[in-house]
Amino acid sequence: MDGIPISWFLTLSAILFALGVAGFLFRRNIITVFMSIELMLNAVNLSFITFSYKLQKVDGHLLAFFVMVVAAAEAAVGLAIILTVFKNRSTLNIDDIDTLKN
Amino acid sequence: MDVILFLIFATIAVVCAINVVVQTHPISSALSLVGVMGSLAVLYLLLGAEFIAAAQVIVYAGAIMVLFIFVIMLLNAGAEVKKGQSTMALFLGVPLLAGLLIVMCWYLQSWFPIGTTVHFGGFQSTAPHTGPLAQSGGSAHEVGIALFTRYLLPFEVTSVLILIAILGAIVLARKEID
Amino acid sequence: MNLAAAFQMLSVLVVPLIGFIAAMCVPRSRPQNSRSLALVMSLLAFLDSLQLISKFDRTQGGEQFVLDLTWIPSVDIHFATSVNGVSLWLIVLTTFLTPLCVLVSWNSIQSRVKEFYAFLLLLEFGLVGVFLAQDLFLFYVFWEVSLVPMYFLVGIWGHDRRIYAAVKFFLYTMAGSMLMLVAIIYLYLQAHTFSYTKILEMLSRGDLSFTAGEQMLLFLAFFVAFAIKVPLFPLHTWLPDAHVEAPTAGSIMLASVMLKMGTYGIMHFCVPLFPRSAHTCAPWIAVLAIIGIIYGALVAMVQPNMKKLVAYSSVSHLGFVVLGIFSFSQAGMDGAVYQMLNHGISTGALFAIVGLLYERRHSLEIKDFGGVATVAPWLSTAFLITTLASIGLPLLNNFVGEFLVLQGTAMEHYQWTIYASIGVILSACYMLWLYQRVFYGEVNPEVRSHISDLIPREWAVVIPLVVMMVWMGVYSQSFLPTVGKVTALVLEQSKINVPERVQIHGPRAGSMEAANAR
Amino acid sequence: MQLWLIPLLPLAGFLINGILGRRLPKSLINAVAIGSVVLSFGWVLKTLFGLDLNTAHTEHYFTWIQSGTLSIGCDFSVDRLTAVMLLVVTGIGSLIHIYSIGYMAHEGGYYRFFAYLNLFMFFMLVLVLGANYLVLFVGWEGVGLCSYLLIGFYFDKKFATNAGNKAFIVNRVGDFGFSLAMFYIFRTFGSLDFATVFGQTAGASEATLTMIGLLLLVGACGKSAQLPLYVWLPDAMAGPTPVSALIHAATMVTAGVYMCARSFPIYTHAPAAMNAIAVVGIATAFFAATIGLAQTDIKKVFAYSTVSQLGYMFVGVGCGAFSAGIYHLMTHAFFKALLFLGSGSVIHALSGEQDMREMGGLRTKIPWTCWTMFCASIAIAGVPLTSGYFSKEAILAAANQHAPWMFWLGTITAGMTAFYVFRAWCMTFLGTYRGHHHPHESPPSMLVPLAILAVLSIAGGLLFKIPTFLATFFPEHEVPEDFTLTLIASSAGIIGILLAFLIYGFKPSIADAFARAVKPLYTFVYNKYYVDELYDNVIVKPVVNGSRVVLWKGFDAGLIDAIVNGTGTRARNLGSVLRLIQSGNIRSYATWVLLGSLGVIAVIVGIASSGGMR
Amino acid sequence: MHASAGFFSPVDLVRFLPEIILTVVGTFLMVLDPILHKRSSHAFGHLSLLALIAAMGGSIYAYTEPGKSFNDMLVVDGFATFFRVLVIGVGIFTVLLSYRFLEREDAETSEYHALLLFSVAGQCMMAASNDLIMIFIGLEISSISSYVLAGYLRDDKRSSESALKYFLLGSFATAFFLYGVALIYGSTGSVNLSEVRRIITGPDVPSPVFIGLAAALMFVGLGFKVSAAPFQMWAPDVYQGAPTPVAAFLSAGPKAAAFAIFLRIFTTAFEPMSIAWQPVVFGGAAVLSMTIGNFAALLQSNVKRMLAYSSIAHAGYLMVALTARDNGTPAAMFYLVAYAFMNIGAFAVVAHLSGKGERYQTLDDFAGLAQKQPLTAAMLTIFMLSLIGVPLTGGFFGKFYIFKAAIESKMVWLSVFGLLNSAVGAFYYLRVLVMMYMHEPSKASSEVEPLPWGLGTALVLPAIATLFLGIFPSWVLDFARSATLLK
Repeated sequence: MDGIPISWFLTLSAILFALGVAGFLFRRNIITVFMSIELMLNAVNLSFITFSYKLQKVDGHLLAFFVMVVAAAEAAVGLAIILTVFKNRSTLNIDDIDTLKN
Repeated sequence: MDVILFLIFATIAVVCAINVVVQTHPISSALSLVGVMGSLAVLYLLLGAEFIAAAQVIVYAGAIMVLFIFVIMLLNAGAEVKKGQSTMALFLGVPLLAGLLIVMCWYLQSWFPIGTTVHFGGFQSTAPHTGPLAQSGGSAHEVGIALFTRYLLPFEVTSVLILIAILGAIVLARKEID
Repeated sequence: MNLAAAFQMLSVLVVPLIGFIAAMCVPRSRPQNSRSLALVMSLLAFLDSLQLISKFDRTQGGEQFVLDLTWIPSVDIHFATSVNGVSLWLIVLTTFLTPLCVLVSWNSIQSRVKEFYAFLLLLEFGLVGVFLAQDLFLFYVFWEVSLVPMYFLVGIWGHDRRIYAAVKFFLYTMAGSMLMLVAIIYLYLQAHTFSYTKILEMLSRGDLSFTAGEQMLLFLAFFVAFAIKVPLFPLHTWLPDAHVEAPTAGSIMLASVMLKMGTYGIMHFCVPLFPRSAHTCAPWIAVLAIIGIIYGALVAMVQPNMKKLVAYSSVSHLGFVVLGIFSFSQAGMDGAVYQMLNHGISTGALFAIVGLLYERRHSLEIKDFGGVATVAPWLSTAFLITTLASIGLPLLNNFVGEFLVLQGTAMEHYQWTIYASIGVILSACYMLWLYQRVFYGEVNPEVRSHISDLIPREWAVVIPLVVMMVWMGVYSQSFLPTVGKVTALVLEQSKINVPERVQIHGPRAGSMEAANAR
Repeated sequence: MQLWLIPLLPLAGFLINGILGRRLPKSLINAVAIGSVVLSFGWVLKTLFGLDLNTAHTEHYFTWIQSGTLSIGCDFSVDRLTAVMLLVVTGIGSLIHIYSIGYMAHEGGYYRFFAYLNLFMFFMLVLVLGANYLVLFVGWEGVGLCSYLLIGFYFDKKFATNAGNKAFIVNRVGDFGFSLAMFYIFRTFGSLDFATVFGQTAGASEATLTMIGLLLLVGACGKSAQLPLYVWLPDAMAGPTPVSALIHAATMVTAGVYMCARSFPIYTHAPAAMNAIAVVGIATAFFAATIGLAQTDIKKVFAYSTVSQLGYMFVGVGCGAFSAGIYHLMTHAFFKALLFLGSGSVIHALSGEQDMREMGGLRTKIPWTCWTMFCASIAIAGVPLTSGYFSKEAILAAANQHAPWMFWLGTITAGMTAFYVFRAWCMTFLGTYRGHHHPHESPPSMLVPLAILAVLSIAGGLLFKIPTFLATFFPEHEVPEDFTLTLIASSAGIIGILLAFLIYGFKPSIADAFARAVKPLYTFVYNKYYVDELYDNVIVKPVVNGSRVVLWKGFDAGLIDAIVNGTGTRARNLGSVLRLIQSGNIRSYATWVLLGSLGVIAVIVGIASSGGMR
Repeated sequence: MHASAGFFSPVDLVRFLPEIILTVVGTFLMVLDPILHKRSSHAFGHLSLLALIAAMGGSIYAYTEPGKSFNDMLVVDGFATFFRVLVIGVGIFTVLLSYRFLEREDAETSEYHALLLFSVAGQCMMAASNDLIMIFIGLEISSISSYVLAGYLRDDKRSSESALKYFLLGSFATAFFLYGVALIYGSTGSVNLSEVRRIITGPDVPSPVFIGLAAALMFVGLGFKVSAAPFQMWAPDVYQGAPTPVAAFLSAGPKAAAFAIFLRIFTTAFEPMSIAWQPVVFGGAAVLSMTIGNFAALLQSNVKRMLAYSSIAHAGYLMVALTARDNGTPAAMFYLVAYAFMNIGAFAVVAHLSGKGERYQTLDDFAGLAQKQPLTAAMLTIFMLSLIGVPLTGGFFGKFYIFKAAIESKMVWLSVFGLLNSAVGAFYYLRVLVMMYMHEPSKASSEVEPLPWGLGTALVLPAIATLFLGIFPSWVLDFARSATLLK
């Protein structure tokens, strides 16, 4: 086989994205949920890089780079938010954070 | 060769990703996530994205995940306790997710049938050679040039983003750090 | 454009608005000032409207005092107002009743006096605006604007279930007017103008035409909005609630003027704009109107509450108006307009006097009264005259209207008249029964201790109303000629695009037709 | 000739007394009330003498209602028929006004009474003078109003106000017919003016005219208390007695007869309608007379008698003997007014007692009343040469020509009439006094009118030969004189009188025995055949209860409002379902996001790919 | 394009002026924090107010040099300027709202205002971006600062929960958006909107299905930001938990910016492709949003939550405008302005009434406000009437204009549905009026403090603006119409 079909990368990306979504939906620990988001972002990055290869343009790398920066920023703020939540409620179970409803 | 490499690391990535989802202890999830990121870095290299691969390892697997693990440790988060709430997520989520996945895969497969295939070193810089080695299209050089020309504005603006992140973290977590 | 005349017209609109703003500025601690201010401003508006009458050219049927200013140029919305022989009287009715409402509320409103009068004046502004507007958008604006003060009048100063009633009133009307808004926009997009007169011109020239289905939907959208306001059976259930709960002034304005917005709208907009649909729907609407006439009267008969009784009687009376309009005869339309004015006067008076009774006895339940005639003869006399007007006794105003409506209907559809006339019988039943139970009989001790006869301020309310009842009943020529010119135009317009319609036949032809039918 | 002055004088009296009356002394009230009516009477006389009555004299004042081709003027007109009516109304009216001074002297609301009476005079005169149907209708409704007000004069009495309402509402049923007739007339002829309409009747189709005629008859039945709308009149006796005399005997109730006679050009072209009038009339006459046989309230007797006599007038009109009908209208006004005034005098004497079983032997105590009433009684019984004799004979003769069975029924009725009138007279004046009041004779203000009316009752028929006066007015065919018929009819009356004397004058026990013998029938008749109860149970109660239960509670509140409020409830229900979704759980929210995204993807991709297939 | 130049021209800086001002002052505030004493906490507010006003001036000044800059990353056109001014305006009112709030809650002021300025800067960027990556970064700047602002009262359970929900779900939705961006990049080879449009309209049309897939994913992300159904779930919880001035800000600023992006991407960049499915998707979202928003709001007793549902409903109306595509663009723009005013005003009253610790937020707490503070009640009345859509208010004209556009685009059914829905909506807005005017004063309204100047301004100005927009809408309308997108 001459090289790897592009679609394999993209499919991998889709699978990882889906797993990220699954993690968001099924995990109860807030931190794990948050990590699932990171997983989704990684999946997207893979798509960017793959498309970049296909198009033979570097732009995709830049996009992936910016995504990383954003992910980093989100991580910092997100974890800080998780800290305050934990401080207020002493729990990391996402199902317990449901006082605001209806 | 490329195919085998891809298959190995793709498998690792998927298995680790599944592990992220199924592990109940956040530390295990975090470590699995590091695994995903690592194997992705390899795939990036395969795609000629040298700079991003490096950044992936340093920034993502390194910095960000360390931050995660710090917080997990700080909060002394244990294995999650299963409470039978929100079964809806499960009942609706699984089929939906399967649906999403199938749709995506179907379209991706059908839209990129054979076309270009990926092989290592298949993405070369079009810029004139300036060094001894043939430059990859995703080298730090190429990325750097793009970053400071075409993507100057986003690049500058991300600094604001970082600033906000710092500010936000300070605002929210100050008491704990005091 | 005659600027001086237009200014005259505008001042009728603006004076209440100024009054509203001024009333808002009066200090809360001086309720007396609010009252006086409201009285002065409403009287000013009334005098203005009298000026309007005097400057009105009675020989003309069309719009007068035409004013057309661009308001929102980007959407071609104009501040276009004018007066015709019908709206003139409705405006005068509004300005005539407002001072009376001020007087009626003089003592009965003791809380938040300032706001009360402010809202009353705002209401007057909105109502006058509705009758002036010649731009569909502007019309809609005033239509809705008049809703708000009434909502507050009912909701703040009403009785026990005022909130339910106010909200019901608001939502009912709102639901209907939303449909109208869609229709107005649709019309605009077809005609590229909101100007009612221009649209009519385009229709008559054939520059603008609708498919039958389109026209029907547009007609219904307008009609439902108006029918809710009228209210036409079976869209009437907001009315009894709103009336019962409203303060006296609110009931008066609601019954006397606001309901006319609906019938005015039907006549001024629905029929000329969508004549074919109007003709197509006429039998159905007439059936509803007749059901309303009889149904309203029957239900009124069994009401234990005075205001509710009067409210249902309004359903009945307004049925005549709708019937008259959809008879598509000159007499029927004239009668409909006249009946609008009559109902305004006589039902206004009914509510005013019921309000006076409430002020004394603090009850609206009929069973709490009895023998009032013994202790308050003049009050009873006033109510009697109003009752008689309301049941259509000749020489009082309603008779003329009812007669014209029924006669007009009879010219075109004799069988409708037969059913509608039953309403005339029933109106005597419920009103006289009411009168008997409230005013006649042994004096109940509660009544004796609470109810006193009219005081001068109340005389000032009652006398103008009674005078108007007699005037309008005896000498309708003061009013009808201008009305007739307008209705003739409306009839003319309603014939456009109605090729299949048989030409309106004169009396002789009618007799031949009737003779042949037998 | 200023016809307007005739009704306007009483109106002025009404306004003065009505507005200022409470503060005026009684003498001034009397002066205004009686003055206005008497002046009006005078003006009528002056006018009539100054006019050539062979043609109608019409005056137009102003246009009352105008709309397109419809134009109705406020017009008055005078012709021979009007002249008769004017004289009867103002003449009898004046007498009764005078009578009322005495009768009402001790009643509360004195000014109110006279104001109402004046108002009544106004409307009655408008009715009579009106030159078109609508003006006639003004008077028609107006007299109804006054009737309502005066029946309910004692407004603190429930039965009085009930009777007032009943009168008004039943009249409204009649007016329903009348107004429909007007609409039809206008629809057909394009006018409501008598002159215009009657000028065109010859050309109109019989069916149309029959229709109009029948509708007018409905109106007349209401106002003139004919079957089946007569029920209000007996109850109307709740009003003061002068009212019964003036309105419910002499004038207002005859308006139906007047209106039918006035509309003769329509009726003459619609024989079926005329026949209907005659049938209604004779049926009413007989039916009411039977009820009158068993009544014990003196005024009730005369009330049913009035209904019955009005039936005669209808027979007259219906048989084409219009002038006979009017003739009887006039003579009836004399003797029935007298009967009522006389009974009023009795009641006055007995301080309000109306039950004849509590009377008796008053002949000596109130002789004036007794003998004036005797005059009236023989007049109504049709004793030859009295006024009633002439008019009744004329009607019966016409009836015989029209349909002999009507004559026979009419004759039997005449016998019954004589019987119950004399029954009443005997029970009141003969025998011994059974009550416990102290009877006293009435004041002169009451007795003078009684006396005048007594003269008129006896001699009125001879003095005023109405058929002759109206001969040129109505197109009547000559009714041949038939002495046999006259004999039969008058002997029926005399037999009735004798029978009454026999039973009630000498042996009252016979009556009781007879009543006991036919107890069920007696009770049935005594209770007026339970017609009121029938109407009450068949019409009034079902309508009222149906309105309350079915329409108001059921339809209005139960259905429409339930739908309206139900919409609100359903909206809230939908809201609460939506609230359930909002569980506060992040993961479930995410699931919804996922669901939504899949939905959006499905839609977009679906549409895009179907576009792509194209 | 002369993209080869690595640097930028002064014109580029002018076109980026508002963002520069905002970020510089934001940073400056952080620096200043240790220097200025906490007591003079108002100083930060004044400063950020000045910055915002300057930025507004800047954005107008930038419009004197319209065009694209920074290698097509940024575009300054009427549309961008319109939204820049709008979001900055929202920022100004938020600052005014926050004075008393921060004082009352004893919260840090410098960071708050800095974050606010950054957030506004992010929204300005979104409004002026011509490139998906810039849009993404602007979105993140705006969002991340909003997350922090939502959780600003870190000791408050509700606030932190609100922040967490907003953050997690926001990031989740952003990931979808990003995936969409990736697919666009893959199919067109560019993330520049002008470029994307050129390619889509050009000869080598990429697969519409693929673009559609990308568009769908981006719709998820943006739909989330504007709280359109079915991505609206977060809004009630977040608005309720967030500090009231922040909720006011969230309901107006980010929403407006996200709608700007919606318009840029869907009605401009994707135009030839989106014609087919836009009515269905947007129409569907509109119907769902209006229904869910209005019906769920019927039962709310918490006013903030009710306003959140109302904002969902209003997103639905805006979606109607988007469904109408070109006709609807100016309508949507006008509506966003009107909505911003009335919504901020409404939240301002809530902020005023709720008292320390935001205790009083329920409908019952509004009882009798009209007796205690007639002016406040009158202002809220204007806002509520405007939200209902009663004429002579901005809300009415906005609705009118939107539904006009919809009917123009032959979507009568959608208009009828929408307008009937707004009649339903009238019910819950009326409940507020009922409470204020028709009931006896509650504890909350009895204790309410006199209106402070900042809040007062944030009440009176929007009220005036609401009326102004209702009576003389031409101003804004004409600008919105002339500010159609650069294609």
